[in-house]
Formats: sequence, structure tokens, C-alpha cells
Amino acid sequence: PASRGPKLIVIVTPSLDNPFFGQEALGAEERARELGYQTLKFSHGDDAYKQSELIDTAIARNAAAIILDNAGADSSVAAVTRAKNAGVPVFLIDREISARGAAAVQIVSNNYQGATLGAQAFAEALGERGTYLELVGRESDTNARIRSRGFHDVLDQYPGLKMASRQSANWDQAQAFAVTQSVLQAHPEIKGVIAGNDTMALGAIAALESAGRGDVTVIGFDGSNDARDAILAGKMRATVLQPARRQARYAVELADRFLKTGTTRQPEKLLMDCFLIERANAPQLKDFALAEKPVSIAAN
Amino acid sequence: MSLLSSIKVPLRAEGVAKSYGATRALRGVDFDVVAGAVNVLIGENGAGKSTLMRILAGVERPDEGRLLLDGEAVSFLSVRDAARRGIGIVFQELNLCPNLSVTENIFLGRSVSAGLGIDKKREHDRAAAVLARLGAAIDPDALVGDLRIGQQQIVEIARALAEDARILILDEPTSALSDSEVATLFEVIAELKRDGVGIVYISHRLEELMRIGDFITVMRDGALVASVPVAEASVPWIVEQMLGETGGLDVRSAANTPGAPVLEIEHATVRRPDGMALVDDVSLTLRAGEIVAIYGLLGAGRTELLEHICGARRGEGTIRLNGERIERLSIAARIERRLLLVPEDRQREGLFPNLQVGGNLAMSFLDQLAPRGLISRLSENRAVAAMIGRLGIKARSGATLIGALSGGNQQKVVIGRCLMRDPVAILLDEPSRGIDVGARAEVFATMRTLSAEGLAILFTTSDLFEALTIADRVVVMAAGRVTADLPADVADQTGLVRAANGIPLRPPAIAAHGAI
Amino acid sequence: MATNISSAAVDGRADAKDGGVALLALLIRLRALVALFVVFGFFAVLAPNFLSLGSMLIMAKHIAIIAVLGIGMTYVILTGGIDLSVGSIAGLSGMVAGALILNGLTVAPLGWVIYPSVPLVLLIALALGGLIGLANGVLVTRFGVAPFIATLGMLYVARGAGLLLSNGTTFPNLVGSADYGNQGFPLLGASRVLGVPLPVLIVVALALAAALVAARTPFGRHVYAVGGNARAALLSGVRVARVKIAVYVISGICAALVGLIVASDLVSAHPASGETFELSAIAAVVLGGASLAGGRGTIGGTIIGACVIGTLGDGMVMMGVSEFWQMVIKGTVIVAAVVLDQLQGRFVGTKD
Amino acid sequence: MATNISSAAVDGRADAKDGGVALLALLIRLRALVALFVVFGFFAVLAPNFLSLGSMLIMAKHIAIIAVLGIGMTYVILTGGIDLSVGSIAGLSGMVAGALILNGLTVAPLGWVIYPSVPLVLLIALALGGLIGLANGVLVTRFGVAPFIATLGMLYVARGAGLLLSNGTTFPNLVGSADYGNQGFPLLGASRVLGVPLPVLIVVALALAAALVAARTPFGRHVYAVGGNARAALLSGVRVARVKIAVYVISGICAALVGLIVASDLVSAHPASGETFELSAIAAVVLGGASLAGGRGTIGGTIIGACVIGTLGDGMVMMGVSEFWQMVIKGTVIVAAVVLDQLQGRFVGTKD
Ligand SMILES: Nc1ncnc2c1ncn2[C@@H]1O[C@H](COP(=O)(O)OP(=O)(O)OP(=O)(O)O)[C@@H](O)[C@H]1O
Ligand SMILES: Nc1ncnc2c1ncn2[C@@H]1O[C@H](COP(=O)(O)OP(=O)(O)OP(=O)(O)O)[C@@H](O)[C@H]1O
Ligand SMILES: [Mg+2]
Ligand SMILES: [Mg+2]
Repeated sequence: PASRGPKLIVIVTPSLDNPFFGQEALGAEERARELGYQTLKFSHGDDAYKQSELIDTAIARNAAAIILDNAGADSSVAAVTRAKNAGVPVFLIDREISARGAAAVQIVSNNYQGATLGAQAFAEALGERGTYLELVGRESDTNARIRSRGFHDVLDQYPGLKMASRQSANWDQAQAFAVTQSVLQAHPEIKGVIAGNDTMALGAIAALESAGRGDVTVIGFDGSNDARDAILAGKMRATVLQPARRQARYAVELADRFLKTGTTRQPEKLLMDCFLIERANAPQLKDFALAEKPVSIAAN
Repeated sequence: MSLLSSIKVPLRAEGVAKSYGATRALRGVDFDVVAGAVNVLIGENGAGKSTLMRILAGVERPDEGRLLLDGEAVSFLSVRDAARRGIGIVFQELNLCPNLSVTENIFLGRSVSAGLGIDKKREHDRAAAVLARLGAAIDPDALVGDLRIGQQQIVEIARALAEDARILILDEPTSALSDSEVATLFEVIAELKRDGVGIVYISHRLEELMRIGDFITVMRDGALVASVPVAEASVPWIVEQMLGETGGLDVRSAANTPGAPVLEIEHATVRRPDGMALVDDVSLTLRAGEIVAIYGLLGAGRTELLEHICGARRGEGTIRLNGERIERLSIAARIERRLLLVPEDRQREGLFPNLQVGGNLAMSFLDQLAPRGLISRLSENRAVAAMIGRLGIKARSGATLIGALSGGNQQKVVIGRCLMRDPVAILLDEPSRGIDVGARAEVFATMRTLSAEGLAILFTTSDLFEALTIADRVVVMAAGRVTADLPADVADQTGLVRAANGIPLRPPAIAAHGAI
Repeated sequence: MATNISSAAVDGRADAKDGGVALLALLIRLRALVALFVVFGFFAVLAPNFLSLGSMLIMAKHIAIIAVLGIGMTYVILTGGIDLSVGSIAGLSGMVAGALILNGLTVAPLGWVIYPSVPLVLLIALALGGLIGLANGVLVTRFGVAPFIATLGMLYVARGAGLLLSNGTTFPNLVGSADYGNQGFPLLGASRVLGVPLPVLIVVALALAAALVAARTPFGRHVYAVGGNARAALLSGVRVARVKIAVYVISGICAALVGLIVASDLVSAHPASGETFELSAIAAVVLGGASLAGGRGTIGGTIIGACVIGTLGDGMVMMGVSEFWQMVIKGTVIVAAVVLDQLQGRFVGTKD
Repeated sequence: MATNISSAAVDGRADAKDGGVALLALLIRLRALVALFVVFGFFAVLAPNFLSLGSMLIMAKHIAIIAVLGIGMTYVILTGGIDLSVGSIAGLSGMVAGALILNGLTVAPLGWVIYPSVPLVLLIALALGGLIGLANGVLVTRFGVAPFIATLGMLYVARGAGLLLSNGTTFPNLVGSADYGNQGFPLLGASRVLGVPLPVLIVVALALAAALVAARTPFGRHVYAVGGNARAALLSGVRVARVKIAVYVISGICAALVGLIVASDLVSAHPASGETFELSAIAAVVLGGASLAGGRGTIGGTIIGACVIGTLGDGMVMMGVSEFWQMVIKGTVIVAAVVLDQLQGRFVGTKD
């Protein structure tokens, strides 16, 4: 069905109140506008059914393409396939899905690799020994588990490192604050907190500060501006940057190419590596992008 | 009455006892329900009448004793169980679903089915037939919630009638009925009797009982004190059995000389949202030390008038309290000016089931008890105890649960709440509804004492005798209008009844009072 | 109690012979419909492609989900109860179906694994929903727990159980396998009959049946009676406890059905799915004119309510309204609809 | 109505001289306390360091959050209402404080920006909470919207407003600046008086005041009266609408206070914070023995209920119980406590 006016790109991300996804959506929107597209931004709140509804709606609106940070590797396959069958190509960012051939491209943050980076830095900062707390994201989210696996594949190799507690704080700052406070009481010997995202890490930091524990190493994940500031202030040891903005922009560029030429000229799966942000490179970090540094993309 | 030998007793209670916590509601009562007769049960408020009936009808199970149905010991599991065996009951308190139609209420729990569904047509026709039998002009499709209390009571009775019960228990069925409705009900009862139905009839209206009763059983404090054929009973005898002494209503000795006007109502009109006037241009003056009765049939608009005066219902016209215009004030502001209402339906409008007797009594009086913001427990307890004593409320203390009191004592609590406020004028909507002669005498005696002290009292009643004995002046309302307003001592009964049926009565006395 | 008497008249069961009442009933029904038309018209003009057949069918499917939950919830609310656990039940039912299709049933002592066929899987999941509803009902009736609390507890328990079933992971790719003879699960959500999605047909059938039961059977009347005056119903011989238990069972089964449709649509089962479904369902019922105090409401009203909520949600998305504004608007519409209902009730005036 | 007559007696305000009633009241109070002791004892044995002073203080702070919300909610529930919007109000209040501290107030026509001092910021946020409560109250009283619906709508509206305020982002690092004279916000959550965290002191003072008001003032009595029988209250001269509005205002202010404490603790304000707070608050009130039908409940009971929920949550975290099991256990405890309450009521036997 031909439509008048500029073509529409629908951008669907997990939530708009998390800076990571917010920047992702902004990046995609910005690039799409530059390329002359109309855009719509939605969030699915990690609810696969809501996502499925949003994709249906995008199809109904005759979207030219969908940029999607999906709600679950398995539970998104059907919706993505449905879009494809309806002639709307889906460009995945950040998270992968468990099927090949459904999405036009999957630009995936290498969460596992990022997690191992963070865990490595964590182990080094702790001097390879001591007990720690792990804050996990929403346990039903794929990424929470991938990151946790990445952490443990590294940390479990060090016999000196002992996990005192593993608790979910559902990606939430206030919950991370309360959980950290409680765990600190049960395990005052804790030397480190490794968190599945920056928001939880910041909650942990607030709890540590209120307990007067400046000696605890905290590692986050995402690379938000708030985390950067915490690193610069010496409250956080490091975080793992996922190049959200860059990734989203790149996805739009590929979508544009695909719409114009019928091909992305790229393999379906592109892994984007994550970077460790520490005190040294933190000043260059802004809005989930490192200034003056090329983003490496590896085909998989 | 036929000979004793032909008496059939299909249902008999033997040594039935029932306690609620520390309250012994029944202490081993034997009671026979004679077939084809009206078995009257009478007793003071809280004597245990309703409790006994609830046991007979399967609502509750006795702690001790047993029930015999046709000589066989039975134990009813539920109302439904008892109903299946032919026992129907009209409860003292209304038990209807306001969101269902009259027909649906009548057939609730025993629908007339057609296949899987309900045969609505047949239900409707049968409901209409039963209502017609009761002489009631009630639309079977009307919502019960839209009916007046009296009409609801008729629906309750219709429901019991529709059941074809062998035994029909009527627990104060006439408390909200008009005289003509009562008359129709009595005709129906007579028919049922002829059909051999055993009727248990509870009421506080002694004259009524003497008229229709065949056997009279008197209860006191959960025990049976006497059971005799009606021929052997008389009103004074019954009262003596109930109370242990004589305690009827004596005609008012001397009229107070009314003082200055306290409450002046001019052109009061209350409309239904569709514009129909429920209260139609009523003017009325109430003087200090005066008791005025508003007599009328059901639906005359008395409740609406009182609600309008106390601020619970919006309307037109002016209302002055001690000269001050109050028609725009809220209920609370009117109460602050010491004008209070005792509502008609104590369960729905009067009581706080979650508070104790003390909390219920003090509700309108709290500001006085808390001069510095905090309620003084000492003054509260003292005031509550005084009021319990003054009205003779049967409660161990202010801390007794309100739900543990009998209906009549609950009514006294609501009246007590108004009196706590030391009112200048008080409005009582059917104050004697559901209270026994003893309590009624106490309530009316209190009213007289108060009026002697200068209180102005306006009360509604459906009992002409009551109106004439208690009041200084009787106002009759019909269809929202005042059709008579004259001193009690010059009023004649026929004239008042005619007035209640809408035929204005204009003796010179009205002009003398200058009320209209 | 006093407040819900009035508009009760218009519970649509009304075989109202009375002219006034019939008109009133019509008006109140129209109120919900008018709201629907307004919302619909608004988006038809402003949201691109809103009126296309494809978009209508998709919207119908979204509405179906809310409507199925709403039908069960209507019964519960009619008795004066509430069911907060429907979202969790939906989530759990999908997970159970997922577990059965992927992992089968292990017969413990023998170590055998049985793979039930898809119809059996559906049956088991629905039965489980009914069982949880039964538990809700028993808590409410036998143990006297307030419905809000009983189903709030169940909300947590069922959600936790769903998560425990897979240890938090998703059951992926529920296409079944020819070897086990359990293929076909995705058809529930995806198949079409004469171009109409199966879930839409299911909801139409369900709504007709539910409306008929509510209006024309003793059980339906008992539901209204329990909500109107439970004590009166009891004293009239209505088995109040049974009626209450039944409505929670119905609601549980409806919730389970929704869980199955959702899982089938996604061809996978996610333990967090169905969160906040209860709010949409309750909103639909209330928009449809039911009173939370019980005794007033109709299935037809709920269906209209579900249409309003579904249309509103999809329309705003199609228009590209920001998510934050969507929240504000959704909240406002829910309240405004009820305010309108109340004002109208006051205007028509059986209210005091 | 009939069902809550009995145990209503034991609303704890009982000036019960009556032996039996006093004992009953004591027993019911003990029930909640017993539950607390069981939970507490359990964790004291099983959770490491549970009994240390530090852990007690931390727990006290977590309990304080639930307790403050619970106090406001108790009043609302006593009138027979419910407030689902408290979580959103808490979130919004934190966001407003964050916006004021970071961005100040823009005086529109002049383009000036004023940075209010921290006490003023707190006041504005609390006033906003009160205003939203006022809106809830007006919807419930003047427009006759059921409390569940009115506050459900407000839940969405307030949450949407919080998100719009920052366009979804967090207000970070709310330390204020010496230049603007608005430093000190973090002190609300972090400061200690004689070693006791300020929020704990606040909740103690608040609870005492609230309990006194409930038990000993005309307003408190009116709240119980409205919950017991609103029509009777009206006819007894209670200004029912005002009382109802007041309880929602109180609840809104309490929720705003919680939002401030949370934001101060985190030194940042997140728009999604406070989600599902309403459920914890309601659970605390109900565990404390209140009836959702209104008219029965005490502040003291709610505090104990908050202690049970807080202890349970923290204890399970300290023991390292998995999230999934935490959910199941939380749900079970809520229901079990209410079942116990009911059974005890039945056992003591004023129930019919
Ligand atoms: N559910 C109950 N709980 C506690 N006490 C009760 C209950 N029902 C009745 N009682 C008590 O049992 C006694 C008998 O009450 P009952 O209602 O049978 O009296 P009654 O003779 O019908 O009085 P009335 O004429 O006022 O209706 C009273 O003392 C009453 O307080
Ligand atoms: N809900 C209602 N809908 C329609 N008409 C009503 C309603 N309530 C009362 N009416 C009508 O209003 C008039 C006055 O009724 P009301 O109940 O006030 O009379 P009353 O004199 O107080 O009677 P009662 O003796 O029952 O107290 C009657 O004509 C009645 O039919
Ligand atoms: Mg009685
Ligand atoms: Mg009346």
C-alpha cells in the first residue's frame, strides 16, 4: 500500500524511563529524521505481549521498518516473523532473538563479552579475593541472565572470590538500595557489589554511602551519564558501556539502505562489543557514546 | 376455635436454648405452632422472639433442645432446608435485594424454570397474582430499591405467600404498613387459616393481636411465661405478663401551654427528580414544649418532610429555627443548632455496627466532649452511662456491642443519641416502630418529660391511637399535603382517617393555631 | 448499599416493560456506546490507517484479550468481589502450557515422560486456572478473607509459581513436535475462520454465553442477588458461598484462556506476561457501567468497556501519542467515564 | 455489613471495661504481634546478623516507609475507601523535589528561575501530595466515583505526570548547591538523631499523632463512623464528605513524604519509583487487623503490619531467599494472616 508523505519508521524499546533505552530511542529517532523518515517511539516494558501488540499496530500503520530492542529472545520471534511476513522488515538492536532469518538484521550488544569485561575489572579491583554481592536485574529478562552468566564465568574462576548473596533488584534503584542495605547487615564483610545495570549500581552506592562504606568496589553496566559521574567522583569503580546510541543510529542506516536497495549488505547478526569505562576514559563518555573513538563491529 | 382434641401441632419446639456469647437469648423454650390458627408471640424487646423464629426457620441452630416436625425430630440445615419442608418466614428486618425487581425478589432462590433458563413470564404473572391478593398496587417489574419501606415489607410478605408454606412465620410484618394494608393482610391470614396453614405472628401492636390471634404466647427474658387461647387473654393481662406490671399508654393528662414558635416551616416542597412533589407546599409551626404528631398513610411524604427539615433532603420553602433561617444549612449545622432527627430505618440510617453502645450514643455530641480537641473519656463515659440509665437501655455498659442489643434497645440508642445533644427540637420518624409496649411507653414518657422542659417534638406515626394519646396536636398528611392540623383533644378519629385519605379537614381549631 | 440502587435498574437484564425505565436503560447503555463512538471517531479521523481492515482485525484481537478477562471479572464484580489475580493466572497458565509442550509430564515413580496432545494441554491449563479460582473462592467464602486480599495474595503466589516453573526463563518455540504428537498450539492465537481471528470468535461465543447465563438462568440471577444483598440472598435460599466460589472459578478459567491465547500468539511463554492485566479488566468492567459494590453491571457493558480501552490504547499508539501522555489520558478516561455515569445517574435522578 | 459487626467491637479504641471484650481485643492485637514474633524469631535464628543493631536500624527504616504509607492508608480504609495512587504520588513527589532542586521554579513571564530552599521544596512536594489527595477525595465525594476507580485513575495520571516532568529520565545527584542555597536534601533520609535514623523518628511521631487522632478526637471518631455507616454518620451530623476528603488528603501527604524520603535516600529521583507501594501499604493495614469494608482497624495494628511486611522482606533478602520464593511467601503470609484473623474471630465466636 503506497502512502503519501515520508515513510514511517517505528522504534520500539523496553522503556523510556531508563536512560539507556531512552538514548537508544533518541538515537534512532534522530538518525531517522535526518534521513527523512517519520518516526513513532513506543516502549513495551519488557512485556512480550505488549510488544506483539505494538508490532501489530506498526504493521497496521504501514510502517516501512521497525527498529526493535526486543522483550525476550524467545517470546519475540513470533511477532518479528509476523512483521516480516507482512512486509515490514525488523531491525533488532541491543538484544538478539533466538531465531535466524526473521529479522533483517540483529545488531546485538555483546552482553556476555561486556559482562566478562566488567567482571574482570571487578576481580582485579578486589585483588582477586573477598566476598561480594551480585545484584541481578529482572530475573525473567534474558539480559539479566546473560550478564549474570558473563559475570560468573569470570568470577567463579577465582577461588578467592566468594559470592555472599545474589539478589534481584528488578533493575530498580530503590530496590537495589534496600536490598544492599539488608545484605550489608547480613554480610558486613562484603568488599564488592557487581550490578546488572547502572541504575542498580547507583542504588547500591547510595546504600553504601549511607552506611559509611567507602571501601566497597561497585561495578555497573550500561554506561550512563550518572554512572560516569559516579566513576569520576570515585564512588563507582567501572561500568560497561554498550554503545546504545551508535547502535541505534547504525540500525536506522541499515534500514534505510535496505529500503532503498533491498539489502543491508551485512550479515544478519552483528555483534557490537562493549567497552569498559573506568576513571581514565570516563570523561569522554556522553549519552552512551565515547567521543572520538570508533565503534568496532564484528560480524558473527 | 374448634375443640382442643382437633388441634394439630405440625411444628413444635422443645426446650430450645440459644446463647450469643454471654447473652442467653433463649433459655429452654417450648413452643407449639398450631395448624389453621394464628399463634401470636409477644414479649418485650429482646425477649427472644426473633431468635426463636430464626431457629424454627432454619437460620440458626439451637444450642439445646430440638424441633419436632409432624412429631419427628428434625434439624434444619438452612433456610432452604426449612423452606423445602414447608416453613416460610418474613423476617423482622427487611431482607431484599434492592437491585432486583419485585418479581425476581419474590422468586429468588426458587426460580420457575423453563428448560435451562427462567420462565420470566410465568414468574411475572404469579408475582402479580400474589401482589393482587395482598391488595398492593406494586409493579412486579419495579426495582425493590425504588420502593418505600412499606411496599418492601409487602414484597417480603408476598415472597412468603408465594411459597405455599404449611407454616408461615411473620415477625412484625406490619411495622411499616398502613391500616388498610394491615386489614388486607389480615384477610389473607384468615384465608390461609382456612387452608390449614399454621401462622406464627409477632407484633407489638396489642390491639392487632387481640383481633387476629387464636393463641397467645408471652415471652420474657428468653423464657416462656404464658400460653393461652386468645379468649382467655386481655390487653392488661398481656402487658402484665410481659412486664410483670401494668405499663400501657395513659392518655395525656393536661396539655402543656405551648411556648414560642421554635420551628417554622413555610411552603416546604420536596420534589422527585422528575418533578413530582413528594411534599407539597407544607407549612407547619412547632412551638416550644409542644408534641406534634404527623399521622398519615404509607407514602404520605412524612419521611421526606422530616428529612427536608433536618437537611437530609433538598427542597423549596423556608425553615426557621428560633427565628433563624436554616434551610440552606447542612445537617451538621442544624444539629449544632440542636435540631435532630431519629430516622425511620435504624439499621440503614441509625446505627454504627462497628461501634459500641457508647460510641453510637456519643456520635452527635463529640464536640462538646472535646473542648480542647481531645475527647475526654471521663465525661464521655459519664454522659453515656447517664443516657443508658435515662432511657433504660438494656446494655451492661457503654462498651457493649451495638449488635448485641435487641431491636427496641437499638432504637432507644438512636433516640438517646439525639437527646445527648440537648435538642431544642427533635424529629422522630416512626419512633415506635419495632419497639415493645414497655419501651414505647418509656420513649413516650421521655418525650413528655422533655416537652415539659420546653423541647419541641415532631414525630410521625401510622398509629392513630398513638397520635391521639401522645401529641398535643395532630397533623395529617396525604399525598404530600397537609390535610388536617388540629389539637389532639378536639380531633375525632373518623375525621383524621378521612383526612389521611386525602379529604381535607378544616375545623375552626386550625385557624386558632394559625399554622396554615 | 444505598448508592447502587438507582442505576441498578439499567442492568440490562431489564425486561423493563416500563417506558421510563427502558428509556433510562437505553440511555445508560448509550453512554458507554457514545464514549466508544467518540473515541472511535476521534481516532478514525486522526490516526492514519485506523480504519483499514487489517487494523480493525488487529484491534479486535487486542480487545478480545481484555474482553475475555472482563467477562470473568464481571461475574466476580457483580457479586461485589474483585479478582486481582487474573494477570498472574494468565501468566501461569501460559507457563504451564509451555512446560507441558516442551517438557511433558513426568510420571514420577517411573521416570516416564508423557507429552499430552494440545487439546489436553489447553484443558489442563484451563483447569488449573479454575483451580486457582477455586482457591480464591474458598478463601473468600470459607475463610472470610476479603476478595481484595485473597486475590492479592494469589497474585503473588501464582506469579511466583510461574517464575519457579521455569526458574524465570521463557519457554520458547512452542510449536510442539510431530514425534510427540503435540503440534498445533500456535493455531489457537493465529488461525482465522472466514478471515476472523479465532480469539475474536472465541470471545464472541463466550460473551453470548455469559450474557445469556447472566440474564436468563437462576445462577445469573443469584449472582446479581448476592451482589445486591448477600444476606437476603442467603435467607432466600441462595447458596451464596457456592455462587461466590463459582464466579472466581469462572474468572480463573477466563484468565487461563487469556494466558493460553497470549502464549499461543507469541509461540512462547514468558513468566512475567499478564502483569497489570487485572487493571485493564477491572477498568473495562467499570467503564461498562458495573458498580464495584456489586449487583449492577452487564456482560454487554463490559464488552463495550473492553472496546473503549482497546480502541483507546491502539488508537493512541497509532497516533504516536507519547507513552507518558498515554498514561495520563488512560487514567483520565477511566475516571471521566465513571464521573459521567454518576452525573447521568444523578440527572436521570433515581439517586438521592 | 452484617459480617463485620462482630470483631468490629475490637477496634482497639475500646474503652472496653467489659471483661470479655477486653480479652478479645487483647487476643486480636496479640494475633498480629504473634505473627510478628514468629517472623522475627524465625529470621533471628536463620538470617545471619539479623539481630545486630545496624540491621535493626536499617530494617526500621524500611519499615518506616511502609508504615508512613500505611498510616495514611489506614485512615482511608477506615472510611471504607482505598487509595491505589499512593505509589504514584510518592514517585511524583520525589520527581517534583528533584525538579525544584535541579532546575528551580521558572517564573514564566519574566524568565526568572527561583531556587527554593530545601524546607520549601519539601513543603511544596507535600502540598502537591495533599492536592492530589484532595482530587481523589473530591472525585469520591462530589462525583461519586468509587474509591478504587478514582485512585486507579490517579495512579495512571500521577505516574504519567512524573514521567512527563523529566521526560522519563532520572533527576540525579540532588545535593543542591551552595550558590542557590538549596543544599541539604539528602539529610532527610540520611541524618540520625541519637543514632536513630530521622525517617524512623518521623514515623514514630507520625504514628503517635495518628493514633491519638484516631482514638481521641472527634475527627477520628467520625472516620470510624463513616466507615461503619455513612448514612447514619451523615444524619448524626458528621460532615461525611469533608471527612472522606480529609482522609485522602492525609494519605496523599503521607505518600508524598515517602517519596521525599526515598528520593533523599537515593539522592536522586526516578520517575518509576514507588511502583506497587500501594500493595505493601494495603497489606500492612490489613495485616494489622483492619477491615476493607471500613470501620475497623487501628494505627497500632498497621504499624505492626508494616513491621511484619518489612521484617519479612528484609529477612528473606538477608537469608538469600530467591525472588520467586519471596513472592510466593509474601502472598501466602498476607492471606494466612487474614485467615488467622478470621478464624480467631470465629473461634471467639461473636461471629454468626
Ligand atoms: N446475633 C446476635 N448476637 C448477639 N446477641 C444477639 C444476637 N441476636 C439476638 N441477640 C440477643 O438475644 C436476645 C433476644 O433477641 P431477639 O432479637 O430474639 O429479641 P426480640 O424478642 O425479637 O426483640 P424485638 O422485639 O426488639 O425484636 C437479645 O438480648 C439480643 O440482644
Ligand atoms: N424511590 C422512590 N421512587 C418513586 N417514588 C417514591 C420513592 N420513594 C418514595 N416515593 C413516593 O413518595 C411519596 C412519599 O413516600 P414516603 O416514603 O416519604 O412516605 P411516608 O409518609 O414517609 O411513608 P412511611 O410511612 O413509609 O414513612 C409516595 O408517593 C411514594 O410513592
Ligand atoms: Mg425481634
Ligand atoms: Mg416514612
